[in-house]
Amino acid sequence: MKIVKLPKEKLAEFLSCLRAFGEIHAPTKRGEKSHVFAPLKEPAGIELDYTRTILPLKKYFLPPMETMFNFQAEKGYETPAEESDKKYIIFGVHPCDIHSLKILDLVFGGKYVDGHYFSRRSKAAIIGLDCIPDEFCFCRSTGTDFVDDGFDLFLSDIEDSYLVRVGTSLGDDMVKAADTLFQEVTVQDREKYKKKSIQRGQSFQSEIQLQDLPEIMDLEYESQIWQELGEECLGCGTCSMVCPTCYCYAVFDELNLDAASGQRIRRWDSCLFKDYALVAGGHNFRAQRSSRVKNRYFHKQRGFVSQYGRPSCVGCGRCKEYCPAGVDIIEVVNKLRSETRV
Amino acid sequence: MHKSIVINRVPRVEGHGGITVNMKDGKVSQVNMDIYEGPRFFESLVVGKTYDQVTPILMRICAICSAVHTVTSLMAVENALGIKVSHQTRLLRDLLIQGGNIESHALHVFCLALPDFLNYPSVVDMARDHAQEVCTGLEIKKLGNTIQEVIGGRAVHPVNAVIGGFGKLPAPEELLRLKEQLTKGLEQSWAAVELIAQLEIPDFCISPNIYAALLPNGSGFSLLGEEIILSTGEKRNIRQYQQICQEKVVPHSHAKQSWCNDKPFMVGALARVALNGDKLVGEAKKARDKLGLNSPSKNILENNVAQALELIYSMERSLEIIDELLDTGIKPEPSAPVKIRAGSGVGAAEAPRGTLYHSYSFDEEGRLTKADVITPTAQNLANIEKDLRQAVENLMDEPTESLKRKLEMVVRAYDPCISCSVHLLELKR
Amino acid sequence: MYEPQNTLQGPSLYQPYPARIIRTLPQIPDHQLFQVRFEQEDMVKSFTYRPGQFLMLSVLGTGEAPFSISSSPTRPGVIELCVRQIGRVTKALFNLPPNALVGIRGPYGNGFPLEQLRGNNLLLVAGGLGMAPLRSLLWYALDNRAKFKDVILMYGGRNPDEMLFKYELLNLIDRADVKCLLTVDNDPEGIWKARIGVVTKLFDHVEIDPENTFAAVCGPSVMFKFVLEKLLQRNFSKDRILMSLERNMQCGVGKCGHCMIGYKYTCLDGPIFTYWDAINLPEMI
Amino acid sequence: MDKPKVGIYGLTGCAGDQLVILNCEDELLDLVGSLDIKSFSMAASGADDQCQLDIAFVEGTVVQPDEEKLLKDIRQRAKLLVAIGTCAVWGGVTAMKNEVDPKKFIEQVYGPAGKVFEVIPPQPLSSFVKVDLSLPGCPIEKEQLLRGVASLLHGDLPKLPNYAVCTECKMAEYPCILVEKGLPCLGPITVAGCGARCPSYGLTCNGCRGPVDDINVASEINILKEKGFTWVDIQNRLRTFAAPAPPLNLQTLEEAKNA
Ligand SMILES: Cc1cc2nc3c(=O)[nH]c(=O)nc-3n(C[C@H](O)[C@H](O)[C@H](O)COP(=O)(O)OP(=O)(O)OC[C@H]3O[C@@H](n4cnc5c(N)ncnc54)[C@H](O)[C@@H]3O)c2cc1C
Ligand code: SF4
Ligand code: SF4
Ligand code: SF4
Repeated sequence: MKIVKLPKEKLAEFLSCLRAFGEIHAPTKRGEKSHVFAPLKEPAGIELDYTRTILPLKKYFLPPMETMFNFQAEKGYETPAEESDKKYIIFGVHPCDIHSLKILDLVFGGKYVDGHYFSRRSKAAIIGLDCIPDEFCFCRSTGTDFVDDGFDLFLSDIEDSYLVRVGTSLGDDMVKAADTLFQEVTVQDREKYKKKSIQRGQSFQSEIQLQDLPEIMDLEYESQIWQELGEECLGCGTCSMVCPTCYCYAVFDELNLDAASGQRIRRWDSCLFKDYALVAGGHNFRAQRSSRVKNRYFHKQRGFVSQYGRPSCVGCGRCKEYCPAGVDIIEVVNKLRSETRV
Repeated sequence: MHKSIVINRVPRVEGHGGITVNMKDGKVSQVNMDIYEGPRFFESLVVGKTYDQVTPILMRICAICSAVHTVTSLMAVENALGIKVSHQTRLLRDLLIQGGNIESHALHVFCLALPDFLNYPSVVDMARDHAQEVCTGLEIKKLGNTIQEVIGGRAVHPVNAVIGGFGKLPAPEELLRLKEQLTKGLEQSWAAVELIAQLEIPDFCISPNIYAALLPNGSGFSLLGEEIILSTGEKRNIRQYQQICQEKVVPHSHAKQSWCNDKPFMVGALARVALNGDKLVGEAKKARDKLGLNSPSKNILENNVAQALELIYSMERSLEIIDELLDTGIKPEPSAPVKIRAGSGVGAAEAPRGTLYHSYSFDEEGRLTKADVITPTAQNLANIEKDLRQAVENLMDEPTESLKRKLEMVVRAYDPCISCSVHLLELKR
Repeated sequence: MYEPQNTLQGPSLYQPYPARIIRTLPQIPDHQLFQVRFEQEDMVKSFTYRPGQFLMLSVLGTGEAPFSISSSPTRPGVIELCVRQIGRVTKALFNLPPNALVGIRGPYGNGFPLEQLRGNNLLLVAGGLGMAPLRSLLWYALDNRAKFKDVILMYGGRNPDEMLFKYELLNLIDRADVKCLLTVDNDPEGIWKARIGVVTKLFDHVEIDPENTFAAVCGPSVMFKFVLEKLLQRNFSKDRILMSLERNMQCGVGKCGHCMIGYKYTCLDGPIFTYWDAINLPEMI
Repeated sequence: MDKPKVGIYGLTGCAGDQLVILNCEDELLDLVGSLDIKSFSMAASGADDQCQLDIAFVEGTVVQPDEEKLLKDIRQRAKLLVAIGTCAVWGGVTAMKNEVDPKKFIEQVYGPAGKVFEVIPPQPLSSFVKVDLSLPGCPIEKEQLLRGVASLLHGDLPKLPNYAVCTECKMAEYPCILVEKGLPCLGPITVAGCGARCPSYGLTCNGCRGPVDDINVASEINILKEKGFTWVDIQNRLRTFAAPAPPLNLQTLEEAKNA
């Protein structure tokens, strides 16, 4: 893999060169402590030492609410004219979020390819950035703290510079377009990089034990723990919204006032919602909140493994940080484990 | 000759009110403005609530005036707890209530009163022949709502105005957009003024009024002030509002009436223009001259004319506020801090329909012990009855249907807000 | 025999194709058979499916819902859907004027494993609306009669007025190439000429060789329970019992998540599951 | 198709929901064009109070026997009855102290000999008649109203969100008021539809839309307790807009607190 070096003081200049490749979206501040990915107006607004954004990257490719079709009486459903071909660059994406995109690619690809997702996906370049974990991160234990692919460029902080890994030919073009800003990587740089990597590896405070987890999920399907969790959980759906690999959605038609035309919309949904598994006639396959919370964990750690050969949790820590009730995935898993051991 | 006239429900006013007129020996023996709206006991609902919960509840007294209820309520809380707000906050609050004034007046002038003057049962019927005017009216109304949305966070029951300041401050781009719309709105309001200047205002209800309004804080016309003035020359601090509004319970109504020294009085646009009209400047002054509101009017139907004039004033004032905010730049300031203590306070502001008072007392835990809210419509009720009597006396020979319609016009001229007036019934006597 | 399936896929996977309801045939209270035909001629010809598959039907402005295809691919041109009116979409469907435009996409789901069924006896057991997917398999088998050994249909309704496809099925009674056993739970008016009693009683009237038979079961969950008992008593192996499951579906193609049961998607891995699959799924019924 | 006959009525309330209808300035003329409005006293004279209606929109709560009568009459005449606003759906602010008999309030004001108004504790419409559709909100949301009307014109009942304000809050990526600011937000138990309006201004959701289905009030109480609120304040906060809703019943809350 091609690796180059970008001195930090050149970052602003690099960002302005990048504008030729599309609109730049980068972590910016929202509220007192939170961050979001948003269009970058000026380089100074960028917040590179963020830990996580409220919403992950899925918002770009599977927007919270999207018009899939317009419809009109006697015409039927028609895909709206292609939104602009505008390209964009998402700058400063952490490894866990890059992994989550790889997972969503699996879901939206396969035998049935979701063109809505992939057409947006193809318009966005991903520039990764390494990070320092906080108390909520556990991506090391999910194996998603590092990425080999899934980015166009990936920046690693080595004190006064970034080590830049070039992942795609587009990434290479970006580097070339700002040729004068980049330098060769020296032996010292490599040493610094390794040192930083080790430091980073040691700074994780949380971990989840994935080994045998699918099996434990099966064993503990009837565990009392789910009941207790159901009593804590508010069913508010926050965890699903902020989760980078929760992809469920609902589809419905929305009418204009003429009652003859309108839009077919898809909107994020969550298995935590009461109506999620409701079928006509009123039967609800998951009427209890406890069975709904269980479903979320079961799907991430058990169902997804059967379907795609890996769990879908990437250890970003969002669900834990944002849950108003303080439900903590690691605690849940540990409890399940201890039940099994007893 | 009529024996009695009963209008069960006056349409095109907010809330449920009726009119009963009884005659005896060819003379009017009794005129009642009956209020059927269900009582909601607002003042007792808030007893025991913490200081921060009072405003969100009491703004729900009325939807049309929710912005000014909110601001007045916040001022009363702040007054009681000794909280000082910044100049920027005061400006934004002023802007918020100007938005409310624009919305309310546009709704009333174009959708409720104009159909009266032009002889249509509703604005929808009027739209058939006067589409242009109706669209203009709706656009102006929408502008009032837009201001309330941008500053207050919602057109009805604002959420963004809180104790000590605002949840989120408007962005300069938002203010610039408002400015653009207001510039257009001002032009459109002139069209309304032209239209109304041409109307012949019927004269079946001429009768002298005592007017009351707040004395503007500064040199100009304003909807905010610390003192109450009357056309009788009397003057009081707002903390003494009860000396002006002496409340009476009347048996035919769910609302209490306000009397001042045993005389009914009038509050609202007409009163403001009568008392403070000389303070108008700029376009508003021109409009005043054009509309012939240079001297206190005795014709209550001219209240609608005064409302049209105030549309111009509110647009101009909004522009002025926005310019000041843009000039100095919006300062990202947090809400003023709150120190809980026992205390009492009064807030007052000119609502679209007249002076509004909120008065609260809190205990040392910041819980409300007593609330008193006096709405403009409650103050006007006695005056409405006075004017109805005048109209009936002038129109004795009129056929019933037409008489009824004219009595409705009198009531509508006040733009009464009935659910507002029936918030009350305090626990203590 | 089984033609390779070609699921429609236009500019968007989810785009419904315009189709018309060319006829509606009232069946029993709240149930109608809708005959639907694509607007585009080439699609009328090319659209094919497996018995047991379903499609997503859109009523413009109301929404989309999954329905089993009740007709057989051996009779192309018109697609038949047997629908019960129960909620928003189905109500809107019932209220459509004649010849109304609807949207269709599909077919989706696995359908019955025809390759495996070939050369075996078929035992179709249906109750109520469960006849909808089984009717497709029934006619498929009858139209490809040589490919199957005995074909047995057991169908039960609550009473004679609540038998779906009543006349069509009554006509089968006299046919030699199919054993058609019909029953009603009760017959208050005394007009029913066939059997009376629950479906499971029909098992007393047939000899079944479980080694060489596949059973396809579809109906309300109480019926499921009793039929399964019977089949297991008769030594059916669990993977020779096929059933069609129902879940909430928003996409039909394994994306929206709603129909997931444990680690299977009803829309991709089903809706036809073997009994063995099904007992391994949490929250199966 | 004939235009559906529509009546718009206000019982006791602030008229905010009727005002929202009038606030649809851009759509108002289309709206009145596609409906045959038989009664809308706030906006028009000449109501027809006898005719059969396709849809009746009713705002406000029932606090007087006359209103109960009117409501039942409207129900009789209307094919569909739509409750608009939190007052109609849940009782609204007026109902927050409905455990106190309003006759007491009245007696205290007028004395036993005075005129006695007949007043009943404020109740949602559904306590008296069947409600076909409930549009909550204090006031209702314009967008939801227009979409709802479109659906009704189409012959369907609209699908309304049945999830919490939190969901909309996170979809719009607002920082969490509970988690980030530690303020007592009611987002987790309030039904969505407002686009998380208050959190978007950095303020707590006060629950003006009423509870979402299947709320976990015990967990919300726990959260508020942890933030240091007294039991009285927690009850006050929870019971501001929808006190008559079963999950916010005083007794239910008491049980939830001890759970
Ligand atoms: C594979 C499959 C085959 C089916 N075949 C038939 C059939 O042949 N005939 C028939 O009458 N019915 C069939 N159903 C059931 C049919 O899909 C529901 O009756 C229908 O979705 C009800 O929609 P509604 O809008 O009228 O009901 P509502 O209760 O108003 O539905 C609301 C929403 O929930 C979802 N939903 C509700 N119930 C179901 C459900 N049971 N399955 C999936 N989604 C649901 C839908 O997306 C719908 O938009 C089948 C279901 C599945 C999964
Ligand atoms: S964020 Fe927490 S409370 Fe909300 S649904 Fe998820 S687990 Fe439950
Ligand atoms: S701020 Fe309130 S509404 Fe938003 S996520 Fe947090 S608790 Fe929910
Ligand atoms: S956030 Fe809560 S209080 Fe604010 S508008 Fe929405 S429901 Fe009402």
